Amino acid sequence: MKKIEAIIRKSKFNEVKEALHDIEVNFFSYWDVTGVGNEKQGHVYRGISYSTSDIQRRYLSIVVSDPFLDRTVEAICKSAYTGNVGDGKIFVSEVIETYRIRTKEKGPDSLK
Amino acid sequence: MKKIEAIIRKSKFNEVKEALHDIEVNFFSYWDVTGVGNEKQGHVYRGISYSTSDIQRRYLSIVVSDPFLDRTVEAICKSAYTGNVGDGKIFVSEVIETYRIRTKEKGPDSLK
Amino acid sequence: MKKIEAIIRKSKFNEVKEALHDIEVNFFSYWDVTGVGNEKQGHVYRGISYSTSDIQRRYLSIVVSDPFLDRTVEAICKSAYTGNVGDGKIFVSEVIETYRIRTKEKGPDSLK
Amino acid sequence: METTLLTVNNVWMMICTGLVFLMHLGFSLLEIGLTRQKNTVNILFKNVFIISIGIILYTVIGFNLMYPGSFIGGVLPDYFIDLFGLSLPENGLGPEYADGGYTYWTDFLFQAMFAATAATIVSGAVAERVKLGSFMIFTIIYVGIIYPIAGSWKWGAGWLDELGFYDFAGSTIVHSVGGWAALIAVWLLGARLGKFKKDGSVGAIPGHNLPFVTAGVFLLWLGWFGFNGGSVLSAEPGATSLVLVTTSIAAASGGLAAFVTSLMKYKQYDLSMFLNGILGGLVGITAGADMMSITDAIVIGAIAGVIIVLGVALLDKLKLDDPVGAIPVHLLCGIWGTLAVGIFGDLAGVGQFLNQLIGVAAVGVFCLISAFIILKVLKSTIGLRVSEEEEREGLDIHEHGMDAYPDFRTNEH
Amino acid sequence: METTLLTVNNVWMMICTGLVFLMHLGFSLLEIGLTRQKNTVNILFKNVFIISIGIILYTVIGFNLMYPGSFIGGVLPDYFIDLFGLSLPENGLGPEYADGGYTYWTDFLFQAMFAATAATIVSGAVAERVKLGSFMIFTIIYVGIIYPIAGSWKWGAGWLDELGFYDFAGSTIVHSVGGWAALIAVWLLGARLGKFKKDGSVGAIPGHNLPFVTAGVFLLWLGWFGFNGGSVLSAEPGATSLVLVTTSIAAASGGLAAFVTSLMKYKQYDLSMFLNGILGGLVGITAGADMMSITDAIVIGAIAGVIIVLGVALLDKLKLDDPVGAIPVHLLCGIWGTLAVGIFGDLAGVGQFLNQLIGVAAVGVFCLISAFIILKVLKSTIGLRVSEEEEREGLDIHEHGMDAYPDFRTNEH
Amino acid sequence: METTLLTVNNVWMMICTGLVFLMHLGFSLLEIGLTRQKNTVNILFKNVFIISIGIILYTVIGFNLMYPGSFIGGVLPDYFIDLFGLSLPENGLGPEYADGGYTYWTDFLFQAMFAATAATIVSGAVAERVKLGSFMIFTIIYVGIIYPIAGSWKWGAGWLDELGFYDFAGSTIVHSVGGWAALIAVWLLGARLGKFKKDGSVGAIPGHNLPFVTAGVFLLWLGWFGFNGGSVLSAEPGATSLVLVTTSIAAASGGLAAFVTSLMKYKQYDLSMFLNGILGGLVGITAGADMMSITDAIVIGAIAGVIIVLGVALLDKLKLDDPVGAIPVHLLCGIWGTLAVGIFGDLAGVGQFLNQLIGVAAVGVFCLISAFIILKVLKSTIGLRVSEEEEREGLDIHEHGMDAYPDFRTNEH
Ligand SMILES: Nc1ncnc2c1ncn2[C@@H]1O[C@H](COP(=O)(O)OP(=O)(O)O)[C@@H](O)[C@H]1O
Ligand SMILES: Nc1ncnc2c1ncn2[C@@H]1O[C@H](COP(=O)(O)OP(=O)(O)O)[C@@H](O)[C@H]1O
Ligand SMILES: Nc1ncnc2c1ncn2[C@@H]1O[C@H](COP(=O)(O)OP(=O)(O)O)[C@@H](O)[C@H]1O
Repeated sequence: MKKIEAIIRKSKFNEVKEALHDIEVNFFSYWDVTGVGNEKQGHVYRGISYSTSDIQRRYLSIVVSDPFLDRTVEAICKSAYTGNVGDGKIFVSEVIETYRIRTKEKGPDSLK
Repeated sequence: MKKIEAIIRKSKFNEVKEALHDIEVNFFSYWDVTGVGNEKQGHVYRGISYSTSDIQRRYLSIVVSDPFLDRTVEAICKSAYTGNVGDGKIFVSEVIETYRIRTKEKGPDSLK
Repeated sequence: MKKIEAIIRKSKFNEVKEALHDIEVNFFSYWDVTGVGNEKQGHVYRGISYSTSDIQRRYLSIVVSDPFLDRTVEAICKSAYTGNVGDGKIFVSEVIETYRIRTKEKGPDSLK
Repeated sequence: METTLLTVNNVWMMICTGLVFLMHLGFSLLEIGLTRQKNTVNILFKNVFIISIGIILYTVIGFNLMYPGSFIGGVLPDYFIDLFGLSLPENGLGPEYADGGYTYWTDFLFQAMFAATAATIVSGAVAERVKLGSFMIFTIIYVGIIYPIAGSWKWGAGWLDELGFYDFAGSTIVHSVGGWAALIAVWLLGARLGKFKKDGSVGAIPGHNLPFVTAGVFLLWLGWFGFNGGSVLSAEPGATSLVLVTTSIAAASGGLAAFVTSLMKYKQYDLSMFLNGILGGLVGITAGADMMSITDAIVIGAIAGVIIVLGVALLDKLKLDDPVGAIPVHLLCGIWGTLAVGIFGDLAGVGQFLNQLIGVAAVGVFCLISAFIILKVLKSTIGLRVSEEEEREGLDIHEHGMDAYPDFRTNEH
Repeated sequence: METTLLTVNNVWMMICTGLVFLMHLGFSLLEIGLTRQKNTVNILFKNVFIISIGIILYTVIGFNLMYPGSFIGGVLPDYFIDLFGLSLPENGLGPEYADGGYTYWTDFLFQAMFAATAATIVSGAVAERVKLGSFMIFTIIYVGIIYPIAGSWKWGAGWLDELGFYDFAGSTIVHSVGGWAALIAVWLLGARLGKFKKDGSVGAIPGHNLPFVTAGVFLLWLGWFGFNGGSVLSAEPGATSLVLVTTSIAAASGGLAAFVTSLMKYKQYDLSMFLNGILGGLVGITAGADMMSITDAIVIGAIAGVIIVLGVALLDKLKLDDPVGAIPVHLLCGIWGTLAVGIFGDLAGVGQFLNQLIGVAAVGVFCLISAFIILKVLKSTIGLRVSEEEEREGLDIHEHGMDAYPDFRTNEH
Repeated sequence: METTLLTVNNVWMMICTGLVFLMHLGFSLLEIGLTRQKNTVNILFKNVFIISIGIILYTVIGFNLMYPGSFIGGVLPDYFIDLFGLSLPENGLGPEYADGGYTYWTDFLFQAMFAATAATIVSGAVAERVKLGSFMIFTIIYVGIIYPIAGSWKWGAGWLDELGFYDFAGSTIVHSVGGWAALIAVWLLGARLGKFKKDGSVGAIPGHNLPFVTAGVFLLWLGWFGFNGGSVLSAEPGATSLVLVTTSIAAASGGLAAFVTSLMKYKQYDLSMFLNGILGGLVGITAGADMMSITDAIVIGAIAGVIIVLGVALLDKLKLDDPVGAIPVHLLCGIWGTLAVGIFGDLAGVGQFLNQLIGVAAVGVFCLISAFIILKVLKSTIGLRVSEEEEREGLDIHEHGMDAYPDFRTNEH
């Protein structure tokens, strides 16, 4: 099984969520993170204008069984795309084992 | 060493914490995430009732040395269990190296 | 590629950030977590004094290409160090694949 | 003697002025509380702007426009006699002025605080998507010109007043004037993204801070002591105290009625409805606060509370997106309260009811048309609505480069 | 002449009425601030309900019940003469009524605002675990019947009044009445989960918003200007201004004393104690605000402040869980303030002290018994306490299906 | 008759006292809103301490020190005649006292509320880095001794008063007194970490809660009704109502001017500047609120608004770190307002202008020196500033062991 971590624009979240549902990826967790990267954002406060590269982003953590991997990555890439700096990243890593607490199921079954 | 990521009900956190302490797992980090899954929650706002599958959950990240793996998973499974949809998941993955910043210790020692 | 997860003192974040920039690590994501560990913090509320081992910390997630690994770990260890209990931990794990959503770049290029 | 009585009256009127001013804080908290945190700075900015510009506009032109003394054809205030600025009249500070109810200065300030209210009502309805610039222009025209003209018809001793139309503290003259514009604005603007889904279902967009909403309503209730209590235009003990009683009772029964109705309708203890119900009761009693018996007040408030719950549902059906419920509260309950003067209390009667109807209709038509023209022109020139991206990411960061709560971790909706 | 004086007095009393109303916002902010965010909507709902139903109940029955004119056996108010609803008496608006201190309407509204307070005090003590429905029933009975009866004994010219018992603005008649019920309720309800650990240690459950707590206390302090200042029942310059001074000084010294005591006891600058101390000082001075010298006020306040700190600790020892400190503030300091009238100030003396004791005891017994009966019945029927799951996940989501702060990331406790 | 008028006047003055008290809540919200959440409890603690100790100090010594009746060498108040405590003078409650404008008690309490303000101003400027203990000591000395002495020069019928220096409600006597100390304190303390970067650039440290800032400013505006309105020292209808009008107009134009200036300067709709501009306008009009025409008020306010924007920028250039803008608002606009009395309005004239200059200078020198001595001594003994670690992690957790918002996830800055 694979863990897909995607860091996207908050404003793109709903589209990504729909895209995931369309390909039957209905289980995931997300939270908000601050991202440091190429994108800069202008601010002004009491006459001091400053630009920060610390931008709030949404972090998605999705564990899928291997056959789901590619289509999931694809779906995210499409739905999170704007073409401007700051679209974000996707990271894929290996997951050894998974459990569903409620049913004690292990492995791929626990992800269904 | 292994990284155990557990997504549990917020209301179960204290029990899980105690269960972990009982098996001498005294180091971990946690934060709150929004989970998308089977469970639904009913809301009403100004006459519009809606149900959401986005539910706040607690995310535990525990890095343990291999001998600790099984008992930790077990402890979580027991203490986080209610039997209702929404109990959550546990994911296990490999960790290559760990450091304790304070002592520069590496590997299993840094987890003691 | 490797994923470096560092859990540090919030008060040390700025130093760590600068240290990372100095070694050209300009991409990462961070968020705040609660850490359970050796460190204890004293509180008082309406006459009840209690000490908690649940301390707010900052969680950095940095994905780097292999050549960057060592110097990044080193930079963090140095800049996050105080010598007191609670300096935090660093965890390293393997990343199979990475994508930059904006450019569809894969692998190390997507991290540049 | 006389001067002492004037002093008392004037003290009371100054206090009421302060209380009406406080309503602007109440509105600000209510509006930000019922919307999302990403638009908070923008809404606060609008509210601070409204009260500031409102006072200046009323100084420069509004006050004279609203109390012109004479009319052209009985409709258009004859504002050719010193329209601009304030000039203290003979005896403006003595017992001769306004039957010793207050001084010229108090008169002005009390009315100035009222004026800004009209725009504040609109501000809530258009929240989270309106362009700041366009809204500011609208405010200037609407508060500076439209409100005073409408007001002059009644309080400026205009034709509605001669007709016998009764509106004690402004259910129509203030609240509906804002409400009608809100209706037009909401319609021209369109709904917020995600409010009405493709599948026809209605999306809920929860307000981000219910404590602020509650604090806002408490402050508005208190402010109404001044809004209605001050409309007695003196401290006459019997009238002022009766007005405070009817006002508070209507507020209470409005809230309870809304709470019970929504409990039956939605099986939920809905705090936001309870609070809106209180406001509904307050607006409802405003037109006849001095004419009603205790029982009348309870009934008028209760009906207003029901109107709120049904009104909110109705707007959703009509696909009109009013984030803070400004239209049910100020327009619907404003109309209800005005008509109620013809149904309950000392003035009740068919003739009065018809006069009330005429008043509601006349003001309605005038406000609808003028609001439509102003907003339509703005829409087809600089535009009324922010870009989709801006709406998604929040007006605070785009129009103000600021976060309302930079130290807090937030959820996006 | 006379009417002018009536007008002044009435203006003052109306302002005080508004200030007492404002106290309900103060209490709301205080209570949510000292509890966890997951129960915020629930607490706000209770407070909004209390003031609304309180006014209606007082209209329908409370006012007449509390000022019955005559008594049955000198104890039970003779409420057979027009008990229900308000009816304006002869001269109810003239100088003859209440020695020209205020009109009948002001009289009613001022008292109505007081009435709701009793239930608000309880609301804080039972927060975070009480069933909404049960609490609402309790409120209706307690505010509608118990409070007016107890009040009538003193302010309705009942037997306590004849006895010579003195309670200027209600340390006993208002605050203790609420406090006793809070005590019973806390005892019958049991503590919140996690407050008292198995290992016998006491858990801290920090309030979620200290700025709200502080704002609440500031508003309560200001409200007390009306609560005590209005209890002069006229605008008599000497009395009203003295009362405002003693009130403010007692508040200040109460706060400072609590802060110093907790600093010595716990080596911490505890803001929540400082604020509770201010409230303690205010409740403490309430019974004799018009009888005390400046020095008396400082001492009474200071002792009240110490009582707060020790009281909070005592409750923890007794395993009574009072999230907002309602019992130390309103019950303990209420008793202290009442007794203080026999120790300090113009009335000081053994005889007076005994009368004060009798008053405290009589009201205490009456409230304890009636509160016990009401709550016991509720407990053994529909139940007083929410389910453990609901308490864990918060009352907001379960009873209201709403979050107080949906846009913010929250920690659970 | 006379007593009735006294009653009216006294009612008005008591209300104004309450409004000035409310300003302390306004300041508290303003200060926490413009700073970071990790220091919120600390700032609230300071503000609650200031008002409490302020009242006690003013009772014990301040009031007599400020209104000494006689002077030693016309400069040092002759405080040897009963300096300590309050003692009700002959007729202190009758029409003879203060021309029947208010009673002795009202007099005291109104002035006491003023006194605390001076320290509150400083509290904002030194926020987020000052040691709590040191600040408390400073407050005690400054509010207890320095402020009353400076005040006595003018309001105690001292030499500045004889000179002809005019300061209606305290642009200099209150606001500058606080402002000068703020200036010294900011300079001795040094800037917050991260405010001025090594590379010479200026860092922005956004305030954590803009709704609180806005609420604070609304409350301050309202409070100013009492601050200026009460400074008429009676309810005289013409004067009080004029003062309320000029005050509100100056506030409005101050805000608008600041908003426009910052829009042109920074191309942003900066809410925090708009709000500071309102405060600037209020402070600016304070010295001559009763002497100005409508147009004067608009101009004075507008200039104050511009001063705010430029002043904030200037401080950054001078590397002085004033988190809440206390120096531009209270010092710069305080000076401006005082001088404006010599330029606009009924007193305008060269002679008056020079008197104003002398007053500004005299008070300035006196405050600068005394503040410098107090703070320098503190700095070289117990120290003024918290440790770097404490500043990083926040004063709340270190000095109070408490979080302001324990249930919320926070960002660190
Ligand atoms: N190596 C990385 N490790 C962790 N997070 C990263 C990394 N690179 C980018 N990110 C996240 O992705 C976000 C978008 O990246 P950014 O460089 O701003 O835009 P783009 O990916 O289009 O160049 C960043 O804000 C950061 O949160
Ligand atoms: N594949 C997944 N990846 C990440 N998080 C998941 C995944 N599956 C479930 N979760 C988390 O687990 C929570 C509980 O899962 P849910 O399906 O609601 O209940 P159950 O596990 O009992 O079926 C979800 O809210 C989500 O946060
Ligand atoms: N095994 C672990 N898994 C996850 N997080 C950990 C682990 N061990 C430590 N941490 C994090 O590191 C933080 C610091 O560790 P702590 O034991 O307090 O100090 P030290 O590392 O100096 O002994 C903890 O608060 C926790 O957030």
